[in-house]
Amino acid sequence: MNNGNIFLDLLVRFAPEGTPSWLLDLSAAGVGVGILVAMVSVIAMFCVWMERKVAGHIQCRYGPMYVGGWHGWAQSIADGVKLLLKEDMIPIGADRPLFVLAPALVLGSIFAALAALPLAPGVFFADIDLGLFFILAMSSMTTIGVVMAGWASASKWTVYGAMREAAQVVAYEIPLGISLMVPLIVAGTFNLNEASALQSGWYGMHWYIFQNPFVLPAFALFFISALAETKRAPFDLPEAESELVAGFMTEYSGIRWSFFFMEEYAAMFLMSVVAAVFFLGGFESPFTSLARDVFGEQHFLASLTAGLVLLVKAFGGIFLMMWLRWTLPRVRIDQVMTMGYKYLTPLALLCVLGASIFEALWLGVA
Amino acid sequence: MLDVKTQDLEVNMGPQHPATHGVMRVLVRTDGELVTGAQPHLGYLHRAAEKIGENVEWLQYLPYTDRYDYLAAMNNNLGYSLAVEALMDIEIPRRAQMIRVICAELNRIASHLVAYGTYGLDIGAFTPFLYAFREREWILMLFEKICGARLTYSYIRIGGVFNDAPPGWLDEIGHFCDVFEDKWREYVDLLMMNKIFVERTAKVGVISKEMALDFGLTGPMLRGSGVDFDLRRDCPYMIYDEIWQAGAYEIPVGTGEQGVLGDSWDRFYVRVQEMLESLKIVRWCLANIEEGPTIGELPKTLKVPAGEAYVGIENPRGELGHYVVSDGGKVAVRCRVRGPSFVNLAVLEDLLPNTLLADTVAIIGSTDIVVGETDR
Amino acid sequence: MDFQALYAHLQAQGAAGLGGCDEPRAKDPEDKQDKGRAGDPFVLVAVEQLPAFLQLCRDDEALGFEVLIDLSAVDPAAEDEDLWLVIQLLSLRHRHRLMIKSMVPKATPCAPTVAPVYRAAQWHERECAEMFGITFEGHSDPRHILLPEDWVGYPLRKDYVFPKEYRGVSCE
Amino acid sequence: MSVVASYINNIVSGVKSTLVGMRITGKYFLKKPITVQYPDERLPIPNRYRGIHYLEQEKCINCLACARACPVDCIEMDAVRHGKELEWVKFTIDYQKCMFCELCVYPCPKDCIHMGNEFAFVTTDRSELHHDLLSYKGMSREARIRKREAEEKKKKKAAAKAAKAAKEAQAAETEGDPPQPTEGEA
Repeated sequence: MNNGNIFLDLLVRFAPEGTPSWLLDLSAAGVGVGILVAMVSVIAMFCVWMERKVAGHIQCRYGPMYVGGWHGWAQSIADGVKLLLKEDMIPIGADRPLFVLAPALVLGSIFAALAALPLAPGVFFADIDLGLFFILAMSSMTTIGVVMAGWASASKWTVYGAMREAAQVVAYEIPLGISLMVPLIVAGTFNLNEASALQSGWYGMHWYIFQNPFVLPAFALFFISALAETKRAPFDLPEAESELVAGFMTEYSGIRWSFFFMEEYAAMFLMSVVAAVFFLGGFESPFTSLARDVFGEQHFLASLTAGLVLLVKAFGGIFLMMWLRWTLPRVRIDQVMTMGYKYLTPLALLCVLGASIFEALWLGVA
Repeated sequence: MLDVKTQDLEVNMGPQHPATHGVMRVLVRTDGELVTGAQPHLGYLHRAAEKIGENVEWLQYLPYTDRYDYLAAMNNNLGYSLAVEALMDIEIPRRAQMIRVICAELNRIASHLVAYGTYGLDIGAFTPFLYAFREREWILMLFEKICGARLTYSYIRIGGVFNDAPPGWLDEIGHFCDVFEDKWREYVDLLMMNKIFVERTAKVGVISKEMALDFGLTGPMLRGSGVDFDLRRDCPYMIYDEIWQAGAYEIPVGTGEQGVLGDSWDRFYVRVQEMLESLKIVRWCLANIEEGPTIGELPKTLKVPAGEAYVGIENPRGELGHYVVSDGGKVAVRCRVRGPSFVNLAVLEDLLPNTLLADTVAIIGSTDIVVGETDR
Repeated sequence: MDFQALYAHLQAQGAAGLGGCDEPRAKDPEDKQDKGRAGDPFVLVAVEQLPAFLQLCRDDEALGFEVLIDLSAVDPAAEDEDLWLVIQLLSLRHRHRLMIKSMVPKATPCAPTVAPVYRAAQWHERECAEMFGITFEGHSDPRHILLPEDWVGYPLRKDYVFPKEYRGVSCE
Repeated sequence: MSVVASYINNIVSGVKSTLVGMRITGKYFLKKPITVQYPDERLPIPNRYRGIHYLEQEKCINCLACARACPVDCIEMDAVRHGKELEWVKFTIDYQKCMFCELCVYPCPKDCIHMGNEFAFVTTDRSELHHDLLSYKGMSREARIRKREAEEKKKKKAAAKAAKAAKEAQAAETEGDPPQPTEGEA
C-alpha cells in the first residue's frame, strides 16, 4: 500500500526486523532528500548547458564545444567545479548571517517545492493532496531569499534588484494562481498525481487544454506569469544585467552565486512540470497509453514511458522559455506592473469565469 | 496626512557598468526607481589626442584619428584627411574619392550595426546584438582585405587612399549589399518593431527640435528630432553632392511614428534606416566607379601651407569636425577634434531627470556615444 | 551666403565687437617671409562682445546660425601673447558656416560665457577652461570635464610642462 | 482609439511581434552556426593583413625611413656600414608601442619591411614584446663574400694604382722632374 513515500515502502520491505519506525522514517527522508537534491542538481546543470546551447544556436554560434568532448556536455560540471573552488567572498559591509542564509533559503525552498512533483505514476517524493498549493507556496518563498540577499549585500544595485523582485512576484502571484484555477476547475483536484491521471482518456490526449476552451488562454497567461515568477526574460528585472549590473546577486560569487543560478533553472523546471501536469496532460500521451496497453498498467516500462513523457513536456516548456528569452527585450518595471495588474489578472479572471460557466453548462448537458 | 519622505539614493552608473558603453560614469540621483538628477563624468578614456596632434607629423597623426571613434575609424580618417587637404591644394583622383565614399559608408553601416546591437543589449535583447555583429564581421572582413586592419584602419590618407582595392573586392561588396538588405528586414522585425522594444523606447527621452539645436546635436540625434539636415547633402564634401543629385539616397528623418517626435525610438529608427541609405550610396559608387589612380600627386614630404581650416563631415554619430591650424611646418599648431559623441552626450544632464532607472539606460543607449570620442 | 556676404551682412547689422576678418590668400611672391594663408576665412570679434555677437548670429533671420558646432581655443606659440578662442557656427536653414575668432590675452585669460546663448557651448567651455586656462565668467558649472579636478597646468598650452608624476604614479 | 480598442490592440500587437521575433530566432536556431572553432579552424587571413612585421634584411639599407615615419617611435635600427655592405647590430620593433598602422611600410625605398599575417603574439614577459626582426646579426655570408671580393678588388685596384703611380714616379724620376706631393700617398 502506498503511504505517500516510495522510499519508506522500500525501506520497510528490506529493513531488518525490529528497526524502530522513527529510524525508518528518518532514513527514508534522508534518502529521498539525497535523491531529490542529486536529481535537481543534474537537471539544473543540464538546463544550464541546454540554455547555452540553445542561446548559441539561436545566435548563429555553437555555444560550449570543448569540455567533455561531444558538444561540451561537461561544461556545467566544469563550471560547477570552478565555482566550488572559487574564493568565497562576503563584502565587508554585508549582513553576514543573512548574506549566508539567503542562497540556502532560495535553494531550500525550491527543493521543497520540487519534492511535491511526481516522477512517474505512483513514484514521488511526497504525495500531497494540496500539492499545487504547496508548490506555489514554496516557490514564493524564494522571493524572501532574494530580498534577503539584496538587502544583506549592502549594495545599491542589489537593493534595486531585491525590491524589483518583491514587487514583481507580488504582482504575478495573482495571475499565476488565478490562471491555475482554470484547470483546477476542470480537474477538481490539487493533487498532481490525480490531476495527471484524470487526463488519460482519448488515447492519452484528453488534456485539460482540450477539455475546456478556456484552458488554452489560461495556459498562455500561466506561462507568462511563470516567466515572471522565475525571473526569466523578458521579466528578468531583478537581475537586469544592463541596468543593475547583476541585480540582487551582484555581490555574490562562487558557490553561493551558483545557488541562485541553480534556483533559476530548478524553478523553470518546476513551473514547466506544473504547466505540463495541469495543462498539457501530465504523464498522458498516446505513447503512455500505448505503453500501458502493451506492458500493462503496473509494469515499470509503462511508468518509465510516463516519466519520460513528462520530462519531454517539461523540457519543451523550458525550451520555450529559453527561446523567448533569446528573442525578447526586457520590459520596464512599470510595464511589468501594468502587464500583471491590468492585463494578466483581469484576463485570468475572465478565463476562470468562462471556464466555470462552460463547465457548469457542460456538466448540465452531460 | 503623514509626510513620508525617503532619502535620495546616489548611484554611480559606471565607470564600469554594462550600459555606459565604455568607461563613462553617470552619477544618478534616484528616488526609488525614479531618477531625479544625473551628471555625466567623463575623462576616463582621455588620451590627449589633440596634444598628440601637435607633436607628430601630419601623416603620423592619421593612426590616432582611428582611435577616437573606434567604431567609425574610416570616417575619422576621412575627416582628418579632408581637413588637411582643405589647407593643401591637391586634386583627389576620382577613384580615390569613390573608394573613400564606399569605405566611409560601409563603416557607417558597421557603426550603426554596433549601435543597433548594443542598444538591443541595453534594452535586454541579446540576440540582435550577435546578428548585427555577424554582418559587421563581414564588413570588417572586407576592410581587412583592403587595408589589412579590422578596427583601426588608417586607410584613407591625406591625398587619397593608401591602396587600391584588391581584385574582386568591389564584387564582394555588391554581394554584401544584396544579402544585407534581407538581414536588414530581420533587424527591423526582430527588434525595432517588437512591442516591448517600442514600449521601452517610444516616448522615452524626448528631445524637442529646439532642444536639439540648442545643444548643438548633430547626426541621427538631430534628425531623430525631425530636423532634416545631413552634412552629406547640405554641406557636401567630396562627391556626395553628385550622388545626391543622382538621387541615389535619401535622408531619413524622425517622424514620431511610434510615440512622440524626437523620442529614443525615432533616433534609433533613423540610424537603422540610414544603414539602408548608406547601402544605396555604396551601390551607386559600385555602379559608377572607374579605373584610375588612388592617390593625388603629393610631394615626398608632406608640406601643409600655413593657415587654418575647419571641416565637418557626417560621422555615423554626427558632425565630426577637425579644426587644424598650420604654420607651414611639419607639425600642426593645433589639431582640434570636435567629436559628435561629446556634444551629444551633454544632452543627458537635461534628459535623464524624471525618468525611470531603466529609461536611463535606454536614453544613454539612444545617444549612441563612443567614449573614445567623448574623451579623445 | 558665402563668407563675403556674411561679413557684409554682419557689418550692415552693426554686429557688436566685429573687428575685421581674415581670408585665405596666396603667397606673396615678393615677400620671402610671407607664407600665405590657406584654409577657411573667419571673422574677428572682441572677446567681451562675444555673447552679444553670437546672439545676433543666432537671432538674425538672414544669418540664422541655429547651431554652435564647436568652441575651442588655440595657443599659436609659446611666445605669443594671445590665445585664440575659435567658434564654429552652422546654419541649418541657410546651409552656411561661420568661423569666429577672438583674441584672449594670456595675461588675463578671461572670456564671458556664451552658454546662455548656445547651451552647446557649456561643455566646450569646460574643456577649453581646463585645457587652456581660460576662465569663462558666469559659467554655471566650472568643473573640469576631461581631466581630474586636481590637475596642475593647462595641457594644450604650448609652454605646458609634462608632469613627472601624478599622485605618486610615474608618468614617464 | 478608445481605451478598449487600444487595450486589445496592445495584446494583439504584443503577441504578434513576439511571434515574428520567435520566427526569426527559430529560423536561425535550425541553421548551421556561422562561427568557426578558433584554434582548430581559422579564417583565411587576407594578403594585406597587418600583423607582425617581417624584414627582408638583404634589401634593407638602414636608411631609417621607417623609423622616422613611425608615429610612436617604436622602430630602432642600427647597422655599421662597411663600404656597401651592412653589419647589422639591431632592428627592433617594440610591440608594446606599435599600433600596426603600416605607416612604416610605405616610405621604404627598397620595399623591404612588410607586415605579415602572424597576429597571435602572446608572451608572459613584456620584454619579449621587444621583437628583433633581424634574421641574422652581423653580416650575412653573401655580404661577407661580397665584402671580401670588394676589398680584394679594392686592394687590387689600389695595388694597380700604386704600381701605376710607382711607374709614373719612376718615369718622372728618369725624366728628372722634382717629386710630386701625391707620391707620398702611393
